[in-house]
Amino acid sequence: MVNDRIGVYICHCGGNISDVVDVYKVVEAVKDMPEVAVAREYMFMCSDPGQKLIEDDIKNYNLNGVVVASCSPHLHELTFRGAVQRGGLNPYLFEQINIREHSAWVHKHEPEAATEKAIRLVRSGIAKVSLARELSTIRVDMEPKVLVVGAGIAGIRAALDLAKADVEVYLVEKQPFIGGRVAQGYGAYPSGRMGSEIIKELIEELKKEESKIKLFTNAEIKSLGGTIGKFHVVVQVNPRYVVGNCSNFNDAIEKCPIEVPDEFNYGLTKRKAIYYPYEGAYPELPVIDMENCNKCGECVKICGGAINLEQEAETVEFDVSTIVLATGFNPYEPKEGEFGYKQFEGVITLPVFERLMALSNGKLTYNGKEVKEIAFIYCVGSREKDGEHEYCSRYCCTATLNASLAALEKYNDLRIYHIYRDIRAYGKYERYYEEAGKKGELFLRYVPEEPPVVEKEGDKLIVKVKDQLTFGEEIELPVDMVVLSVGMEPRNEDVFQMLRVPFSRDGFLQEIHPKIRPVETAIGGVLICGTCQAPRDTVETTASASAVAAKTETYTLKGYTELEPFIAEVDAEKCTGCGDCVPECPTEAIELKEVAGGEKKAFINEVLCIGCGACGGICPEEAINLRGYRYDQLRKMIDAMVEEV
Amino acid sequence: MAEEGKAEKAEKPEQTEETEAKKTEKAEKAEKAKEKPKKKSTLKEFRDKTGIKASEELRERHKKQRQIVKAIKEALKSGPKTIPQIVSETNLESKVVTWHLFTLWKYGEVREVEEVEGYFTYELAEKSE
Amino acid sequence: MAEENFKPKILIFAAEMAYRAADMAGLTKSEYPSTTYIVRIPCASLLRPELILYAFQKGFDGVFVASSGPDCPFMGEKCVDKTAKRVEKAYELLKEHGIEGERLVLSGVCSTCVETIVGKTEELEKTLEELGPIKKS
Amino acid sequence: MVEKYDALVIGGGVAGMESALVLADAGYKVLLVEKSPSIGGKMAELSKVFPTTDCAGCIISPKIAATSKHPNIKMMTYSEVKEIYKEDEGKFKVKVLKRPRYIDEDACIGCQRCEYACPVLVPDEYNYGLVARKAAYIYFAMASPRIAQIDLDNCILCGRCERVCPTEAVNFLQQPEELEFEVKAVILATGFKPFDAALKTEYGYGKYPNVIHALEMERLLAPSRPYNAVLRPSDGKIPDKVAWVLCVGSRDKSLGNPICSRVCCMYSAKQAILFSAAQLLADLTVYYMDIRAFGKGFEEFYNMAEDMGIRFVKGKVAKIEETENNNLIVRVENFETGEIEEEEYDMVVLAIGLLANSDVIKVFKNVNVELDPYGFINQFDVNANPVLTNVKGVFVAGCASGPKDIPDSIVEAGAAAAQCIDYLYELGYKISKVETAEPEGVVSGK
Repeated sequence: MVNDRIGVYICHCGGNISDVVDVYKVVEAVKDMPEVAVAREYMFMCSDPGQKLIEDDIKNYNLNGVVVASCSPHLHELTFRGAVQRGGLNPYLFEQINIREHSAWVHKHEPEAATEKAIRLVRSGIAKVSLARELSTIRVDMEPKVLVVGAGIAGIRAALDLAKADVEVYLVEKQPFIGGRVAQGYGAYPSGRMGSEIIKELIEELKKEESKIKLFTNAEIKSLGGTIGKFHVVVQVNPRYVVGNCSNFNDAIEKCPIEVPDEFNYGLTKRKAIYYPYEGAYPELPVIDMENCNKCGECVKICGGAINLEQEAETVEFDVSTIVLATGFNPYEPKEGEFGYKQFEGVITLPVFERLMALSNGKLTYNGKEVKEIAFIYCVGSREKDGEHEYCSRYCCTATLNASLAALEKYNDLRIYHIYRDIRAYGKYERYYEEAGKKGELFLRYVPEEPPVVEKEGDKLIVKVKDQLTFGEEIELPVDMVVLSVGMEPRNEDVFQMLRVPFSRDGFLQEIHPKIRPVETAIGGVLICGTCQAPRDTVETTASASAVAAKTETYTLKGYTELEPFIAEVDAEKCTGCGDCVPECPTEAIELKEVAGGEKKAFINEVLCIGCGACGGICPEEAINLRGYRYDQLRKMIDAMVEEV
Repeated sequence: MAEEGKAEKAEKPEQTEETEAKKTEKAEKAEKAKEKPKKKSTLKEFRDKTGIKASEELRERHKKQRQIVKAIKEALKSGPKTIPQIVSETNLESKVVTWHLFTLWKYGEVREVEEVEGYFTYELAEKSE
Repeated sequence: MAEENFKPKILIFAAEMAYRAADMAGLTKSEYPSTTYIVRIPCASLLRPELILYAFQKGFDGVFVASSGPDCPFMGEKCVDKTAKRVEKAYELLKEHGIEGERLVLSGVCSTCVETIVGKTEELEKTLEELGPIKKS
Repeated sequence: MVEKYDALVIGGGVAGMESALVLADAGYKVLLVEKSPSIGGKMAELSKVFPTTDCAGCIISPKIAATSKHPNIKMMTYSEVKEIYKEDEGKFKVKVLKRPRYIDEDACIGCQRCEYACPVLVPDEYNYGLVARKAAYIYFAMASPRIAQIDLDNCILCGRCERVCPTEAVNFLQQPEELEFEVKAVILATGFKPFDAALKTEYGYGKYPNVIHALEMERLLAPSRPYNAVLRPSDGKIPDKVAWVLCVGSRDKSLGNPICSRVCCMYSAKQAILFSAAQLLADLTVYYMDIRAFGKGFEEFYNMAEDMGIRFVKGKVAKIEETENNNLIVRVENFETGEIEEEEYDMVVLAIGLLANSDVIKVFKNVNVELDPYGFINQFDVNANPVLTNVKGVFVAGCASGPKDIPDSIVEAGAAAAQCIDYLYELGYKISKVETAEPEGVVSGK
């Protein structure tokens, strides 16, 4: 059966296409093809009237196929399928042909060739649709169960929002405590509130939702499989060695004889082997760091049954319908010698400076010495045009200004220099820049070709800058401390590999489209928020976390979603039962079953089939076809493309 | 220059590409209209009821606009011209000519011809001839 | 045997990620030969060697199998092996039919690998220009 | 009977549409009220959008289409929310004024015959007055709803529109209507007000025709542009030397707006890139204070602009003067050389800032929605929950709470929907699976 009343629509895309491709000529070239009932061009096919055009034509011409030649199907395939469906036609009797990204834009200096190419591509689309069959989507139940990976501010926000809408949340955190980098920071801009305070409040809310949020700390995801609607998750919860409550934890911590650098404070202080990172940390139970514990038993003497030094890791398994990745970032770690880092004492990064502030009351001291003069160097590990990090890390300018102002307020007589490229205190954050200037902090501007140089002279660090604001004058600043305003680096978590989520060029996770589908990834049911997607501040992070919750709720409140019907099908007449396809399937969706007469045939499990088509590729008899990409369709497309224009 | 986009003109009142559906829809609506007695002019009723008339200022402005449009069309009758050429022929202010000319262009009464030394020339579309 | 004005016709079978790279090539306003035609497929493992041969028999001068490589959203790294097997078999078929193996290339293309998809296509075009048009059967 | 909705969304720009769509997709009934004749907001005026340079229309028009078609969204355009009383948690009484179009909305088929017949020329708001529209007109080509209206203030009452209308849709007797609704929650998505460039008198906007502002440049660059190319408004000349002046009405205390508008650096770089693609040899300069290319892919975009040969000069433009042939002399203090420089341009684009558009708070009659020091809706719990206002049940999204680019606005719109859903849940307004309508026409069988 051939669909022979096809409607063909060539989009101008407001000039994006029609500036290069002669859309009228394309219409002329296809309108008399035997399979075509009507062919038109239109300014914006994706617009309301453009879609209406399709709907009306389907009714008026009794169309049995539709081809739209416009932009990439990744943008508007769903849009047009909707229009086709509203017109009363099965939405899979439709093909979107890409003549924008794949023709007009890549051949803009060869309009004639681009037009010829467009004609061939459109003809291939007509060929494909002429052999298309009606398909129906596969409905997948969406139980209100979600895995949130990472319990920093993004993960907590997302978990809370979901739980409040009756979604069961599994919140998995690698660290023994939640709160991530916000808890570690000093003051959060623009509220000016302490990061740990903000986290504490969120934790209070979290406690109210205990029945719906299952929190696993000290936990890693061991395996992740499945697809949207049913991901199977295996979590290994590592032992905390503190298994119950005890009123004397503080004594136990004091008695612990082990002292190691405290990572929460970037080694500025020491902690015990049994510890809390900070007051009010959650969960409220301390943790024992077994790598450093010598099992002396002092803590057990005090807390007894609350501590079990022999506790073992546990494995938890569960199913969820969607996964939210909120795994955050790493602060850029400067190379040794980069602006004197790890070369001279007193050169530290911004996150370390923030902890130092949290720990130094009265006077700002570092390694026992009082700090009076500080130079902040901006864009360390960011905006490297031809380097590793071309991107701007967005938050560091304001974070640095915020920290310097906080320092000025907390300690007397500080002298502060900002050595910057552009101050990107965007939006309302301008006020930090303004205030820093007003308070007498000095700004010096450098260009990347001539970065500042940090040297050591006696007690002092010397920062040499060619200051652009004084038209290139060489200025030497003797300071006690150099703070490197480091950018954000993407992390690479095992879960990314397990899920195969795509990355952007900058190494952060890639959304489908920043404006159309900003929190979804190419992997169905896997959503992203916070700084695993891009550098962001807390405001933007929590907003994206809530947006992820909203997107998830559009599935879970409805209780189902629909999947593409592109799955493999077996032609039983051609199938010889050789079984080559069985091991070829990546999801074990094929099995050989005996049919009447003792013959064996391949059978495909529709729910397990993910639509790769590998089985079809291996079959010696062409007995398996992938719906939507059948071999007869592909052959006819090839025929159409080679035909002369 | 700038082959970046033949601009989208305002849609013509009667598109040649009119869809069948629209035609039917229109036909139906026209049919219905016929069934009813021809509707009275709401404008007349509005004028009678409210006594509102177009202000002197409005009418004056409209008159001026008509004169400008007429002068521009007159200037274009002898062949394609650039805006400065129209200006020197009509003695109108340059930005006034620009505004009216592009309004005519928007409504399909004028179209661009070619680039001549940094300006486009414009001619009357058939519709206006 | 290069002919004058010969513009080789190239067929690209673009799997999910490679298709995105081709989109990205458009977005970044890259340019590549205009006689290149892209057919969208979900995964390159779907390609039957016979289908590749068919494209040559119908008149394509070159075929570029642009797989998703290890980024394949369906089977990840396993895709590389499977696709390689299909293409190997296709080479055998080409040999049987007297078609030069250089006319067929395979490459994994990640979703942002604009340089790969553009570069490989240009390379293939050069090769084909040297080989000349395919003999139609 | 007063019509009831789960949520009222005020503002039909990209943020408002997104919030409404998410809520509607989740199964809630939404009332969307938009002041102007069409939904789409500022984004519907733009050319292409940074940093992906996809055309604004390609992104906004499907959202417009989805919003106007969604069975769970009631859309009211050319309408204004006049009063809101919060009677209880989850109970807001709303009065909406529906302004007359003098066109029967059900009858109008959007054929534009009235527009072509109308003899009156009026500066076209959609094109910032660069060309005219008629007194009877459709707001813009992709408008939704695509319905004509008559601008009675400029109408000479000639009656031609009424005579040519094929469906007798013209109705001069139409009256404003006041409608009452009850809603459970409110989302404020009223966007921003562009800075009035004329207030920066040193730059001569409004006095010199070839000094235009950035939104005008957007129109000139857009596919539905008012001229046949990017041309000077004074005489239609193809400009080959163009300057952009950043921070006009932003970061400027003397003009009452001390903050940065977040988008001007990037949209100026984008406009220069688009213009340069059309005019390869054009000489383009951007005068800036700091280049704030901070978002995902922005720095890379800025680098691309520089690599294309667009000149970025750190400097402060002190004054713009006009020459006899309508060229412009830009006097600038170059921060890199310390010199005062003068340079002549064909055209100057002022990168105007985004100001608060918060008049909407006046409609709340018995509760006070707080503003921040800059006049934007105050974000009550800005770090932990940026879409909350100080009034429970009232949320904010997009530029209503501060200047923002499109991706950030869209993300916030989703966040506002999430908080709204949580609020409705807290009050017990759950959407049960049974209640949810099947999506229209689920495909049946094979």
